[in-house]
Amino acid sequence: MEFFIISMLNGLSYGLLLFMLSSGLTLIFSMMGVLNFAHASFYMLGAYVGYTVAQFVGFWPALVVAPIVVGLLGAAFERQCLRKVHKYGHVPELLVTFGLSYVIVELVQLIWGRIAVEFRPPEQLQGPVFTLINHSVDGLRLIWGTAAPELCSAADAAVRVVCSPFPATRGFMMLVAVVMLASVWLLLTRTRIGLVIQAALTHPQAVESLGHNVPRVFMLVFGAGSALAGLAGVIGGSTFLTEPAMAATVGSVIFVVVVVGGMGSLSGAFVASLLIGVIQTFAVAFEYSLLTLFEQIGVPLSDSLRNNSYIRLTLSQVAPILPYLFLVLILIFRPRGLLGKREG
Amino acid sequence: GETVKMVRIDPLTGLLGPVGVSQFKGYQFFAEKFSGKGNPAGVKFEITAIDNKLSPAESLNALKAAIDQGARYIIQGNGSSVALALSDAVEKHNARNPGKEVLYLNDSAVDPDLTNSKCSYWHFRFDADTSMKMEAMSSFIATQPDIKKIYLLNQNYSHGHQVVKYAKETIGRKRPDIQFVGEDLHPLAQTRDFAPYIAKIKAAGADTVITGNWGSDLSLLIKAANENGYNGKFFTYYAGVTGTPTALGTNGAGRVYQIAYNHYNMGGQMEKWMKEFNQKYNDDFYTGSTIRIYEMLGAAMAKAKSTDPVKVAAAMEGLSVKSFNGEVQMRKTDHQLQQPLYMSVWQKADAKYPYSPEKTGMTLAPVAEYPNYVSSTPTSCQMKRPG
Amino acid sequence: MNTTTSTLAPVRRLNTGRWLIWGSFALLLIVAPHIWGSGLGLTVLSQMGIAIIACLSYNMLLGQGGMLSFGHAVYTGLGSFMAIHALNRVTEGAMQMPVSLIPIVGGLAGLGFAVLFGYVTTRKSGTTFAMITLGLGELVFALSLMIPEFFGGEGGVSGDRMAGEPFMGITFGPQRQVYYLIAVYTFVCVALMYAFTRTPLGRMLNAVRDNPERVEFVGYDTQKVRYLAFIIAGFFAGISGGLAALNFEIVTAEVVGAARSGAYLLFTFLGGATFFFGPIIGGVLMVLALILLSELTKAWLLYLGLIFLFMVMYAPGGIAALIMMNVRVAAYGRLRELTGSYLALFAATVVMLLGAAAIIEMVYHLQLSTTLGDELNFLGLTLHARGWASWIGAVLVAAVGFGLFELTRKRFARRWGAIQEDIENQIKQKEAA
Amino acid sequence: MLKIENLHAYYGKSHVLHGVDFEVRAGEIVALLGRNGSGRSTTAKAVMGLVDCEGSVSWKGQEIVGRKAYEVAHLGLGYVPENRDIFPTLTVHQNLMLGQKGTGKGSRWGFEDMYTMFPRLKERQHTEAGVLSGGEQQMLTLCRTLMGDPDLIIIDEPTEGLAPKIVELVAEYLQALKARGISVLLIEQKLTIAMRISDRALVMGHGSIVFDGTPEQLKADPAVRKEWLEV
Amino acid sequence: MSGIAPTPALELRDLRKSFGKTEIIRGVNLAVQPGERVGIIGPNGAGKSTLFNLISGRFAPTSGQVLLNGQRIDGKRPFEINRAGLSRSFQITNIFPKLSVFENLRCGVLWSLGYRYTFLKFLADLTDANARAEQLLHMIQLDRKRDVLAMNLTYAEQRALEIGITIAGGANVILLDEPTAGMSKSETSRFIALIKDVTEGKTLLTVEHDMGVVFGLADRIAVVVYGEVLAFDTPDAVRANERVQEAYLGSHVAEEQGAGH
Ligand SMILES: Nc1ncnc2c1ncn2[C@@H]1O[C@H](COP(=O)(O)OP(=O)(O)OP(=O)(O)O)[C@@H](O)[C@H]1O
Ligand SMILES: Nc1ncnc2c1ncn2[C@@H]1O[C@H](COP(=O)(O)OP(=O)(O)OP(=O)(O)O)[C@@H](O)[C@H]1O
Ligand SMILES: CC(C)C[C@H](N)C(=O)O
Ligand SMILES: [Mg+2]
Ligand SMILES: [Mg+2]
Repeated sequence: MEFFIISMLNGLSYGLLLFMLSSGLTLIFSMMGVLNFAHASFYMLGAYVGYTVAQFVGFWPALVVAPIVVGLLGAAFERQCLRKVHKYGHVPELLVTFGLSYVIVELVQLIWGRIAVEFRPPEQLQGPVFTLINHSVDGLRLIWGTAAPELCSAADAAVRVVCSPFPATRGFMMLVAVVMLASVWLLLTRTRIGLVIQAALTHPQAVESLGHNVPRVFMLVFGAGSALAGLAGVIGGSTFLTEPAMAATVGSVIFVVVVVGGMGSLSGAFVASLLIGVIQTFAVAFEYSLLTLFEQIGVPLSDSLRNNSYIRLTLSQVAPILPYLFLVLILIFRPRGLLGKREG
Repeated sequence: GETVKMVRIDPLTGLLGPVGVSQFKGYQFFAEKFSGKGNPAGVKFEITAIDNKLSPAESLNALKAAIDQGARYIIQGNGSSVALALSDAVEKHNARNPGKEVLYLNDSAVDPDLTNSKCSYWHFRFDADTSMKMEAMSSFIATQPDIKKIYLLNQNYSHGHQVVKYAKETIGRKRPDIQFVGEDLHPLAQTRDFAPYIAKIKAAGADTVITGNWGSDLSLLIKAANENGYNGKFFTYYAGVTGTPTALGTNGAGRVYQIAYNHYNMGGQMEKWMKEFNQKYNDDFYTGSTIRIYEMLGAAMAKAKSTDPVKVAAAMEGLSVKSFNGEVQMRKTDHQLQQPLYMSVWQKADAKYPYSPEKTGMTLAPVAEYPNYVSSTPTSCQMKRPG
Repeated sequence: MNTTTSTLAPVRRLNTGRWLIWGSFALLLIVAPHIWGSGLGLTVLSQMGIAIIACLSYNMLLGQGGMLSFGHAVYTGLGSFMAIHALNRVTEGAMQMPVSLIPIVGGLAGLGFAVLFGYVTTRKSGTTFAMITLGLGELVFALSLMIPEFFGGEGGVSGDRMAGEPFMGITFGPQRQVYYLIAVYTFVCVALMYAFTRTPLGRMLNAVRDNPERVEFVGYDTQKVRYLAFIIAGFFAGISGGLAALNFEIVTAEVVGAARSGAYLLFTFLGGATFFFGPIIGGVLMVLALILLSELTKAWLLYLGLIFLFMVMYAPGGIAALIMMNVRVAAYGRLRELTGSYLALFAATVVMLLGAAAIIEMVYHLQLSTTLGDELNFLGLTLHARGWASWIGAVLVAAVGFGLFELTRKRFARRWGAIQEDIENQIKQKEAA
Repeated sequence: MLKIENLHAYYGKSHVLHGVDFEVRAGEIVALLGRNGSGRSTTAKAVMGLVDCEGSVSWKGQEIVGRKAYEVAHLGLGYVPENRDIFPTLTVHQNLMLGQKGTGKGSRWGFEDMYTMFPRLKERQHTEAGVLSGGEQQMLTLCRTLMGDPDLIIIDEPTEGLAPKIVELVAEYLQALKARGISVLLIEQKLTIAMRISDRALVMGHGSIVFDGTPEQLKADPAVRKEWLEV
Repeated sequence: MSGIAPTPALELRDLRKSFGKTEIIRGVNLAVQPGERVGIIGPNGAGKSTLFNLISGRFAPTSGQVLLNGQRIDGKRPFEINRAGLSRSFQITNIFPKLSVFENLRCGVLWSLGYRYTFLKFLADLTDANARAEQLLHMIQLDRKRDVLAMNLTYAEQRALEIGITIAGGANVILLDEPTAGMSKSETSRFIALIKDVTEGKTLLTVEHDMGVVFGLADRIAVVVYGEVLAFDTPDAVRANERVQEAYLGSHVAEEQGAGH
């Protein structure tokens, strides 16, 4: 039970991390149609800028400053580069961001070095928010903060006690992800910006002649998306690792989230993130493979077949590639994505 | 004396870029130290590097470029995939271009295949392979009565697979009472979130984890263990690799062990070198193989009275030299260097073990030393010797 | 009527021109190894041939069919794997086949996998297609590390191309022989792929790219057109993979990786996806950039990124489009007027780039190779990364270069504009006539 | 109110308008006629700042050549493009919403005005505009521009694809606009309608104005009609 | 023609189509005889284009049947219907923008001449297809624009090309959706002549709002109002029909007519 709860929490919080990473991308992708390959690079920039700022003024101010800096950089990039290629269509847009991602990685390494920097979460976020104590006799208990060591050990060897702290960093991450969801949702539904951009994708001139400053809106949206990535970076970087490879490792999975959720659908991205987070976490927990499946349903297998790697691959081994499998299946059977309204 | 041109083919960019860059500095540093009077043959060592981006195909291009540049000695270390490709390519090159042979000196690719099923006469390994390290590691584990349940968590590629294989084999032999309560393979350098694995390890009741993980796969694992209240031990191969100390920080103090042929606090000449290196480059020197390569080459060239790779290779077979941790020998049958190994543990640097990598205030303190014979493992190598 | 059409299209004319082009292409393939004959030179040339086939096959999807694939390496890579397995069969004697035909095995494998995967991917178009290929690519790559039986694990699968009986003294041991094999394949494949663009299917593929909906109303099934093209592209991709297997004699998992797929996309685009010969330029550049650039400088990734940024921004049609624009100017006999501006522009660019590159090199030097002291060799010049003089010099050169560049660029743009206007007017007049 | 002098416009390098001069006065409906390709739509785009142009366009005494389209729109010029240019992924209501400037407060027009003008739109208000029939789309673009509360509205081929009855309706509404003091520059093919409702007719040929007068004068000038309108 | 009634070239039987809850086409019955020219008129949003979309396979009908020469084609994909001999044009120009005019036409020709998906023959060697494309080029009077990219044509030229592609495949039943929309009077009359010319002997259905065009072109006129056929009769009878006047034509039609021709 406690394993289930912890796994569920892990899954949800990982899912929320994915959402945090991809919310900015969803924003940019759904509104501007730009597949921003440099999104993860902005995430990384957020982490590094956050790291530097935090050294001078502490973590909390950095949490505000870094996203702003990254947002401004994003806006500047939109203005100087992306805007120039917008008229050539989506492939050049994508390639420009591709080029940018190379440049950012190199610049980051020039400025901050090629190895990880030590970016720690603040005091307040170190340690657990709460601890789950599973006592084989007394059952399950929840204690806020750290559990005293004596609670986690039993004098009697027959009694098994397991303490599972839930890290505050993860809790904070979840909180921020939810705030992001709310703010992007407000931006999309409470303002006309979304409409302006959607309209401008097909008929930019018509939108302009209705009195909307389309280039500026594009710039703002791209800046906002980058800022969201930057915010995710400060949190992700301090919770996990701040290193030059951090962009590459999350690069493609966030596309999966956006696409699986349904292009242009914020709620879809949210659902997809949670789903992928939970699926992946629980997949790790299972040792099932085709082999065990065959054995359970009683299919006789030859020895050579038994040693076949495909058959022996367990669910937990393939867990990290499940998102891609999920992506391919979703697109084949439901090209609009989970909650999307139309095909790409 | 003569100039010996060597080229190191290794990643200078990407995931293992920092490791390659740092190691290359070591080569340059020691090329100076070992040139001229520094070696018995009196030759001058000259080394350059080519970035292979951790790609086997690129490494083969690099090999061609190196040969074009007149290099007859190729050095490589990071990535067993590259090592296997290079070993194969060197073998072919030497067969097809008699008189233009090149030697391949491997400083850290640890796939046992390189000195077993896929061994080559032209390949020499200076690191200890996975099986040797596991021999030593299991000997240490055998002395730890509180270890009862082990979990194997590894990267899903050959290095990880081999750690699993040898762990089961050697520990099963030395401590048959130990239970393997779980086994997991995860993809290389993809996993951000190790919390599910930690949950699983805890649920399995493991008191110890053996992992061949390196880079972020290692540091994130330890971090997740810390945060999620897992207090067991970790036996690792690569806690000291560039970048990992910083990423580890104080996480895992006292319970992360590393098995290697050296550690940060070797004392003696090594201590002086490391200090000098640190001052010069603001970086840590930890790839002791570098030193062994220069020592071995110098001795072999003196013995062969030539820098011709064919003669040097012959001279190097079975050659012993006195190195920073005693005598080491290049075993003739498989070209695997036989050497002592050390078990060390990640902890706060103190007066006794003062060397602190990457200004972390932490260090790897030795807890056990294993002489050559302990770590030596048998080989199935049947190499084709020239002539 | 005939006169008007032929003047309207001054470029397409006469078959002698075509013979000339293909003849010089063949000649170039034949003499190249005599010009660049070193070991590295030969491998670089060989890989150019391989990359040319791969990029052209990729462009069947991107440029001609409007299919943005993020997973083309799956087909080149699986072709490589099948080819190397076939080669090993031949070595073992389990299969009789001349080594020179191994690439065809790769081609058939590419075709086979394209039949399989293409069936699901080509049912969709646009972003959906792109994302499915991305997902499939990641899947195949991830599986390649998990299934050592076929992919050989981390070490990959190696082979020996000197298998079977030598034919007329050709053992394929020496790189030069492999190069000529690749050259023959390259020539034939390029010719075949060019021919494809002139067939009904090739044309309908363009139509599908432009307007899939309308295609359905002229009797064609768009999905089938895409699917068939995908299969054919898979075949050529596989051949390229098979050649790579022979060239390297080892195939590792990276050949199906996303980085490889990305490289095909980037360089095809850089070469120019809108013209048939664009990807040929792209393939050549790909090999140059990935092999030579990284040997030249440690900052190669930065340069590569910057090149992309600027190319996409200022020459979105790729290099081929730049060439064709100048060909058009030349066809109207106006290129002469531009030579002066071009020279000035070129000189200014060189100065600017020199300055900028010197700065970049010094920065990298400071970070990466402190060993050799602060001196670095930059194109035969000794710079001091810690010396004021070098920095000031580099900045000065870059600044002056930039100033000159802006000046000459403006002048050039004016001239260029004027000429284009003239040409447009000429065309209009002809149309009106 | 709108005064155009010696206006030249270019698409890339091709020169399309060769010095256009005319004026639209307050509360006037001016028809801009001409054959296909004579440059009428280009004139509209040039005024709105959607193509490269030289020369002078003054609006309420202010020079607006070189201004961005959104600035021009905020000065009170409305433009209904010829290709309809509805926003296909947005609903009818959202399309109208985008026509508003700011929150739409203080505008002479609201959603209800539009829906009473074309009840058909009200029925379809939550439908994606992309699936509307050709005619419905035409109504929508007109309304969308009106929502922005312009003082002068440039309409490019408003009756294209509209059923005869609706064409009548549009004609009536244009007159109603005029009655409210809004000027109209009407680009039209349907001569009858144009002649009937406009105060002045301009005829364009090869990128410049070749006739400027009242509809009656145009009717009386068969040479112009023959040469430039081919009727 | 013999005594028995000929099979209609195109027949609609109780055709219905709903989008969501709204039923747009509400039971349409129509039979068009071979060689007949039918004009379709009706208020905006009545469902004329939708009807075309149902016939040509762009949408599948909710219920009802479509028969082409007696064969059922409802629910089939557009390309199948096209191969069966029905071709259509679009209200909003729908051509291949990055191909030359000639290539546009040739794309329309290929399937009907049996070249299908072949990649073993050169286009240049397909003498029949090329001749047909040249002929079409001449018919739609775009000879001079042969090698111009379609996207660079003027509006009227694009409309002509649209028709050209539609008739290229030699289909016997042709549907034209507002072919003359956006054209000036002179262009329009030139265009009607062109349409008459190129569809000689074929069955033609045309949606039009320009009464001049409809009355000039059609043998019979179908009036579609709110998804139903209100009348299907000769032009004169339709013009006289009061319900049609009320629903569609309005008061000024007569005047418009006079001015037009
Ligand atoms: N985007 C464009 N690029 C290049 N030339 C164009 C473009 N749009 C229009 N033209 C050309 O400019 C000229 C004037 O076009 P414009 O659209 O202003 O004519 P118009 O009088 O509105 O005709 P129509 O009745 O076809 O709408 C035409 O010759 C046309 O070919
Ligand atoms: N895919 C769809 N989803 C929902 N409603 C649709 C769809 N397609 C068409 N409609 C609706 O069906 C109605 C009929 O449209 P259609 O295009 O057939 O009209 P039409 O008779 O051609 O009119 P017009 O003369 O204005 O072109 C319109 O109200 C339109 O909004
Ligand atoms: C340097 C190490 C982290 C790499 C390791 N030697 C390997 O085989 O991959
Ligand atoms: Mg117009
Ligand atoms: Mg319609």
